[in-house]
Amino acid sequence: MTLGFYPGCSLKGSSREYAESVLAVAETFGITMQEISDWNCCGATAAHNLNRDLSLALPARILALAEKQGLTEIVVPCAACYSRLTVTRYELSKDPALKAKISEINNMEFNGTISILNIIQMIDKYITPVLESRVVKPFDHKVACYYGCYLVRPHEILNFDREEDPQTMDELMLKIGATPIDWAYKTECCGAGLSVSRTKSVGRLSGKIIGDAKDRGAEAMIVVCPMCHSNLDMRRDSVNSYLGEKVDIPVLYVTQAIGLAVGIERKALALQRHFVKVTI
Amino acid sequence: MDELRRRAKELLEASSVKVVIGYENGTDGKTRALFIENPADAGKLVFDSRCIMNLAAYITKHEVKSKGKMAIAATLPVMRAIVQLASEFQVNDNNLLVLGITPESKMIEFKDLTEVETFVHQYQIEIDSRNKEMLDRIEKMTPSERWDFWIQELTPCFKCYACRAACPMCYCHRCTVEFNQPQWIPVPSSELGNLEWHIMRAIHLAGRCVDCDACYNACPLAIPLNLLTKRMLLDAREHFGGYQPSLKAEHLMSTYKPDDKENFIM
Amino acid sequence: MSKIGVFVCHCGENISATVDCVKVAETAGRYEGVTFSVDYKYMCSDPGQSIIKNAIIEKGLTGVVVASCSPRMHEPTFRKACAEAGLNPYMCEMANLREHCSWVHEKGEATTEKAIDLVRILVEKVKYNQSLNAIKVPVTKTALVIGGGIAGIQASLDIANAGHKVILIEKDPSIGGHMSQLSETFPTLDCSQCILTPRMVEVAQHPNITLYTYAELESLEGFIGNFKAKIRRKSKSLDEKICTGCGLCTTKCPNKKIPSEFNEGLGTRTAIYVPFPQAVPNKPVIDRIHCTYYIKGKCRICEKVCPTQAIRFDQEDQIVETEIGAIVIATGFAVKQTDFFPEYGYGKYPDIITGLQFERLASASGPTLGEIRRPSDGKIPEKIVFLACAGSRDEAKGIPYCSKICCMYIAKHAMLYQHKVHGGKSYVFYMDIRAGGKMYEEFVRRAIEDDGVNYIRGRVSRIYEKNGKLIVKGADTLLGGIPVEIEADMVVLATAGVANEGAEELAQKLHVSYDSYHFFAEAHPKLKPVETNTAGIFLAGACQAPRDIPESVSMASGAAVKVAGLFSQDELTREPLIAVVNRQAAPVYSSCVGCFLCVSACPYQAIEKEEIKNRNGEVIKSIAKVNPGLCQGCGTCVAFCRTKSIDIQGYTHEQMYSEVMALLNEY
Amino acid sequence: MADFEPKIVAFVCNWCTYAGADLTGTSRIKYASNVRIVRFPCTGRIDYMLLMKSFDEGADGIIVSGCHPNDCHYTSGNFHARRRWIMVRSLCDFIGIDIRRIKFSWVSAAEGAKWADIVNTTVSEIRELGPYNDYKKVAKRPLKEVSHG
Amino acid sequence: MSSDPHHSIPAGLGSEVFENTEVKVSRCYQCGKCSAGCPLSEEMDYPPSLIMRMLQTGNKEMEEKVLSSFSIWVCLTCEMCFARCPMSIDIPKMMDFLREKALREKKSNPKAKEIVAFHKSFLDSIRYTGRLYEIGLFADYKTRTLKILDDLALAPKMLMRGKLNIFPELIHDRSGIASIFRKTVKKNKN
Repeated sequence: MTLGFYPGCSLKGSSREYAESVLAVAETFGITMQEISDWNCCGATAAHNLNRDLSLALPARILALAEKQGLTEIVVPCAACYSRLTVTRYELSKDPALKAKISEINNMEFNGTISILNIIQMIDKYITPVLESRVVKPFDHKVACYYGCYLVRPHEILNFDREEDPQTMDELMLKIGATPIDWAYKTECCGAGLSVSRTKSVGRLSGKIIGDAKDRGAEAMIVVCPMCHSNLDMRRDSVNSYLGEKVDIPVLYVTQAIGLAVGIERKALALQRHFVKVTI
Repeated sequence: MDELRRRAKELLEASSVKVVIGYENGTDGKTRALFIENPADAGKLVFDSRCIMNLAAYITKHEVKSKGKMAIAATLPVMRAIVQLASEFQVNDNNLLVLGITPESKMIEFKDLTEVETFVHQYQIEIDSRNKEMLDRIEKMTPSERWDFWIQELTPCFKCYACRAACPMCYCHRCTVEFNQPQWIPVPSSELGNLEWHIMRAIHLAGRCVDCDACYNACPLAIPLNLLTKRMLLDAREHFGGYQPSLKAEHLMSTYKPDDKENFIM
Repeated sequence: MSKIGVFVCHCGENISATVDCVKVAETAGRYEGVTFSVDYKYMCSDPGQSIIKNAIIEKGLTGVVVASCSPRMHEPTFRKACAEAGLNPYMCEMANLREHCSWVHEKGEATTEKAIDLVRILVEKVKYNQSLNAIKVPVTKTALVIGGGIAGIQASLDIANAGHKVILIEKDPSIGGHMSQLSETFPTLDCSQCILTPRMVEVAQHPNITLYTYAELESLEGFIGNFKAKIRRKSKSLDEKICTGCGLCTTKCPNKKIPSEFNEGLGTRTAIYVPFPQAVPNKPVIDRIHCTYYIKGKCRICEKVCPTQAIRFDQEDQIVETEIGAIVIATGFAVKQTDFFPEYGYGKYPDIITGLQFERLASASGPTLGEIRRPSDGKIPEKIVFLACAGSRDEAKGIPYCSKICCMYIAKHAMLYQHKVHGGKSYVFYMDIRAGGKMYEEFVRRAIEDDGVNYIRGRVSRIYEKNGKLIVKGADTLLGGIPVEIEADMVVLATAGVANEGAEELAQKLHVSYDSYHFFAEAHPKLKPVETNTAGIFLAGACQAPRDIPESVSMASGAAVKVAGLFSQDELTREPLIAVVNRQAAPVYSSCVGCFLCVSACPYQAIEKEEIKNRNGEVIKSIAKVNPGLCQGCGTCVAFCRTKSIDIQGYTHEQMYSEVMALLNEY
Repeated sequence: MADFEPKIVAFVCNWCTYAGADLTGTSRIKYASNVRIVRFPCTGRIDYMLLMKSFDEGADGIIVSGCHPNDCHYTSGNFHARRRWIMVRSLCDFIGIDIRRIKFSWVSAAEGAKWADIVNTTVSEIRELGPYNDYKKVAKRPLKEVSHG
Repeated sequence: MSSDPHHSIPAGLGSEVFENTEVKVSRCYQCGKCSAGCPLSEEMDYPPSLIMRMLQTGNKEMEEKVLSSFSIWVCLTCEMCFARCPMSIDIPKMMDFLREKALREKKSNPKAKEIVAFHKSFLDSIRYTGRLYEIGLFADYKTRTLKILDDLALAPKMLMRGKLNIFPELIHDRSGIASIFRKTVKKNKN
C-alpha cells in the first residue's frame, strides 16, 4: 500500500533521524511512502508570525501539489507541519473568497479533497492492528509521552485525541510493552520557534517538561515533533543549566521506539544522531 | 358474466338487496351505469374491458342509498374505493354487498368488507408506464417549465366538475368550491381559479385517491389532472411507506409519525 | 356595518421612538368601518383604558383594535376593559406594534408602514369577530407537586394549610432534596438539617398531603382544573404498611460498598437502604441495580432478618391514576460533576471535589462527621483552594450564565474551613463576587476580613497532581494577570448549577416550555415568574433557574398562592376559543359528511360522533361534534376538514382569510 | 434586484414562534421589516389554501413556523402540520410553484435570535429571487369568458 | 447570532482586529485564564489578558503600547489560551495580526529584534530555496543579529551527526515560490 509523504524541512536536515525511522517502520509494515515531489517548506511559525497570506499560501501549494500528483491521503510526521497544513485546509475550505485569493497567489488550484494524517493517526490506521503480533523485543521502559502543542491544538480544527491529557500515544506505547507515565506536561509548550532566538526561554520551558518527566521516573521521552525533539535533545545543555543538574533521559521519536520493539536495528533508526545518548 | 346476472337475479328475488349496481351497454359502444331493482332486468348486466367507470361513485349518492341495501359489481379500483369509503364511514356491511370481479374477470361474492379489504390488499396500486413517463417528463422540467405546462393544461378547464362527479371520493355534500365564507376559490373559471381548484382537489385526495383514473376519463377536455393525484400517491410511498386503502381509519393525512422527514425545515 | 375603534399606544417611547404613532392612528381612522381612532402615551394605564371604555360607550363601538404590545402581554387587560364597557371581550384584538415592530426595526417610513399594516389586518379581522362567551368548567381541588425538595415541601405545606388536597411526588426514596445535603446555610450559618427536618415531618403528617416517594410522573392529560395524571410508584420491594423502619435489614445487607448518592459518592450505603438518618419516610427501599438477589438470584438476607416480613421481592411498579386541578413543578437542579473539566483532570483526582461534596464533608452527619478530610487519604488539608465559576459563565462549555449561588456558598465553605481547620490556608479564585441579598455582602466581607480567606481575582487555567499536591495554576488579574501557582492539598470546584437530567422530557409531558438550558420557562420574566405558559401549571425553586433557599421558598409560596387562588372557585371560565362543527336546518343539518378524519387528527380525543335521528329514532345522519370541555382550540381539525365544516372560534376561516387579504392589498 | 423589497407573510403559532418573535423584540434584536406576522393558535391550524391565497395577493415569500417536534403546546399539532407540509410542498413543486419561496421552520419561545436570522435569510434570499412574477402574471390576468359547450 | 456583528466594538485597533481576525475584544471579561495558562506570560511585559484589556480601552496610547509590546513577539501561538478561553477568543490569531501590523508599521519592540530576525532569516531561506536551508539560516540570522558566538558549539555537533546539510536542498519551481513571496511579503532585508 502507498501513502503520500510530506517530510518537511526538518526531516531533511536537523531531524533526519525522524524521517529515517518513519521510513524504516513503514517499510517493515509494507507501506510505501511516496514523497510529494517538489514540495516546499510549510512556513512554520515564522510565516504566520509575519504574514498571514504567506502562512496559508505555502501550505496550500503543498496540498495542491499532492492533489495534482493524485494523492488522496498524505502522512505528515512533523507535528508543526501537520498543524500548518491542516489549519490551512480548514481555513480555505470554510472561506471560498480566501481560497480563491490563495489559489491566485499560488496560481495553483487546491480543492481540499486530500486527507492529512499525523504520524499517530497513520500508525493507528495502518500499523496498530498488527503491531502487537510483530513486537519481538518489548520496549520495556517507563516512558513519558510528550504530545506538544501542534498535535492537539486548536482542537476544534484538528480534533485529534482529547485536548487535555491526550491518550493515543500512551496506548500505542502500551502495545509495544512500554509503561507510559501519568504526568503533567504532555501538552505544555517546549519553546518551539524560539529555539534559536531565545534559547534561555526554551531552556526554561523544556526544562520544566524534562524535569517533571524525570521526577516521575521516566526513562525516555517519546515525541512526534522535530521542534520538540531539538528543544528537548539538542538544547539539553540549556535545559540542564535551567534544572541545575545533568539529566540524560533520551528523547525518542515514536517511530524509533516502535522500530526498536519490532526489531529494526538501531542504525536504521538513526539513534546515533541524537545529542543525548540513547542507551536503552 | 352469466354468473353475475344469475346472482343479481337471485339477490333481488330474495330481496336481500334492493338494488344492484352494474354496467349496461350504452350508446356509441360505451358502457354506462345500471341500477337494477327488478329481477327481470338482471339480463341487462354486462361486463367487459369497456367497463372503466368507477361505480363506487354511486354508492354514496342519496338517491341510490335511500333505496335500501345495495349490491355492486366491483372491479379492483371500485373495490379499493369501497374500502376507502367504508373507512370514512360512508358504506358498511349493512348497506352494501360486494360482487367482486377479479382482474381475471371471475366473480367473487364477498361475505363482508373485511374480505374485500384482504382481497384488494393482494394488489399494489401500480401506475402504468404511459403515466410514469409523463410524470418523469414533468419532473425533469425546470420549475418554470412545469408552471407553464400546468397553466397551459389547466387554462381550458371551464369547471364543469365532471371530474368531481366521477370521483368516488368526492362525495361531500358541500365541496370547498361551494364554500363562500370566504370564497376560497373564485367561481368563474380563470387560470388561477382552475389552478387552485385542482391543487385543492389533489390535496383533498392525498392518501385517499385509489388511482382509478375516473376523473381523467370523465374530463371532456382530457386534462391530465390524474397526474396530480398519481404524484401524491408516489409521495405517500416515498415519505410514509406507501398507502393502501384500509378499513381501520388510519388516514395518511390525519395521522403522523414523530420521525416524518423534515430536512426542509429550518 | 361595523363601528371599530383603533387605539394606538406609544408605550412611553417604546413604540413612538421608531413608529409614527400619530400617522398610524390617522391612517387607521380612514379605514372603512373604523369610526374612532386615537393614539395615547400609555393605553394600558387607567386613563388609557378609560379612553377605550368611553369610546365604546359614546361611539357605540362594535369592535376594538388596540395597537400596542404583544397580546401575550396585555390581551387580558384590554379585553377586560372592553367587557367593563359592555363590549364582548372577544370583539377586541391587539396589533403587536412593540415586540414585532418598534423594538426590532430602525426608525423610519418602512417601520411605520409595517405598523399601519399590522393595524389594518386586525381591523379586517375584527370585522369578522363574533361575541363569544367564556366556557365554564369544574375544578378538581387537588394539587400535584412534583419534587420534594425545599421548594416542593414549602408549596405542599402552603397549599395543604390553605385547606386543599396535595399529592407530593418525589423520585428519590426520601424528600429533602439538595437542602438536606447541606451542612450550614449562608448567611446565618444555621444548620440546614435542623431547619429542614421539622418541615419534612410536617409534610409526612399533614392530613391534606399524600406523599409518594420513589415515584415519578408517567403522563399528564387534560387542562387547568381538570388534569388527569398517571404516577409511577417505583417498587420499593417493601410493604411499607408493615415495615416498622427498624433498619435491621440495612445493617445486615452484605452489599455495603455502594457509593451513597446522599453523600455525593464520598460515603457508601447498602443495597437495601434509607438514604440518610432523618429520611422521610424513614423506611428502606431495595436498589435493584445493586441488590445481590436481583443480580445473582440469591441472598434474601434482608427478608430473613426482617422482624415483620415486610420485604417483597416480587413487588411491581404501580401506576396511580388521579385527577388534579393544578400542578407545581419543583424538580430542582443538578450540579456539574468534576469529570466535566478537562483542564482540571477530567475528575481523575480524588481530592478535587464539587461544592456539594464539600457540604457533605462539612456536615456533622456526613462521611467524616463534619471534619474536613480529603477523600484520597483522609488527611486534613492544610491548603485548600476554592474555584468560583467552575463551568458557569463559560460559553465554551455551553453554560454562559451565572449559577448565582456559588459566590455565597464558596464564602461559606472557606469560612467553615477556617473555623474547622485552625492555621489552615484557604484561597478563593473568583472573577466577581455576586453577593446581592440581605446580609450577603457582609457575610463575604466577614470571610475575607475576619477569617482571613485569601481572595484572588482570576480564573484557574489548569490543575494537576504532583507529589501528593494539587498544583493550581491561576493568575491575579488585579496585578495585571501575573501567574499564581498554589500547591494545594484539596480543591473545591463551585460547579455550575444546571437543569436536571430529564427536565426536557418532563416539560414535554407537561406541555410547558423550557429555555435553551432546559430550565423551565416562566410565563413572564417579571410579572409572571411562577406561572408557566400552560394554565394551571406553576414553577417553584431551582427548576426555573439557579436559586438559593430563601428564593426557592418564596417562589414556592408564590406558586402555592396561585394554586389556592385557582381552588378558591368552584368553576373556572375558559377561553371559548374552541372548534365547532356547523349546524344547519333540516334536511341538511350540517355540511359535515361524517368522514371523521378529524377524529384521528384531534390530539385531545375531543371529537365524537353525533347521530341525528328522525322522529322514529332512525339515524338520518351522523356528523362530528366537538366536546367543548376537552377541546383546547389548536385547530388541527379545521385544516383537515374538506367541507370546511369545522371552524375555530377566534381564528375562523373568515377572520384569517380577511387578515391575509388585508395584509397583501394596499400593502 | 437590489432596490426590490419583497413582501413576506409569516404564518406562526401562538405558543412557540409568536412568543419567540416577542423575545426577539424584548432582546432588541433587529431584523428586516419586510415580514408581517399572522398569528395562529397552532401550526396545525394553518390552512394550505392560505399559502396559495398569499401568493394570489402578491406575496413574494412565505414563512411558516411553529414549535419544535415534541414541544407543541397541543402535543401534536406541529406533527400533523409537518406531514401536511411534506405533501403540499411536493405538490407545489410538481406544479412548478417556486418552493424556494416557502420557508418552513421551528422556532421555540427561547429562540428570539433564530427568528431574526430566519427572517433576514428569507428576505435576502427572496430579494435575490426577485418578485414572484410567474404567479403574479397569472393572478393578475383578467378572468376570461366562460364558454360552456 | 445578533444581526449586527460590529455592535459594541470600540473604534481603533480593537475594530481593526475584528475586521482582520473576527476576534471581538469586547467579549473578554478579564477572567485571566489565558494569562494563567500561558507558558510565557512571565516573560511578557503584558500578559494576554492585559493585552485584551488594553485593546478594550480603545485608548490610542494603550494601543501603541500593545503594538510595541514585547508580549506579541514572545507569544509562541501554542494555542493554550484559546483552548481554555471560556469565551473562545482566538488570541493566537489576534497575536499573528498584531505582529504583522507592528512589523508593517515598524513598531516592533527592540527586544524582539532577535525573534523577528530569526523569522525573517527563516523566510528568506525559503524564499530562495523553497525549503529551509539550516546553515544558511544560521549564517543569515547571525549576520542579522551579530550573535556570532551563540550556538557556535551546536553547528559542528550537528554536522557530525549528519543533522546539517552543507548544500541547500533546492526545489525546481523556485520561481513559483519567489512569486508567492512577491505577492505576499515585500522583500525586507535589514
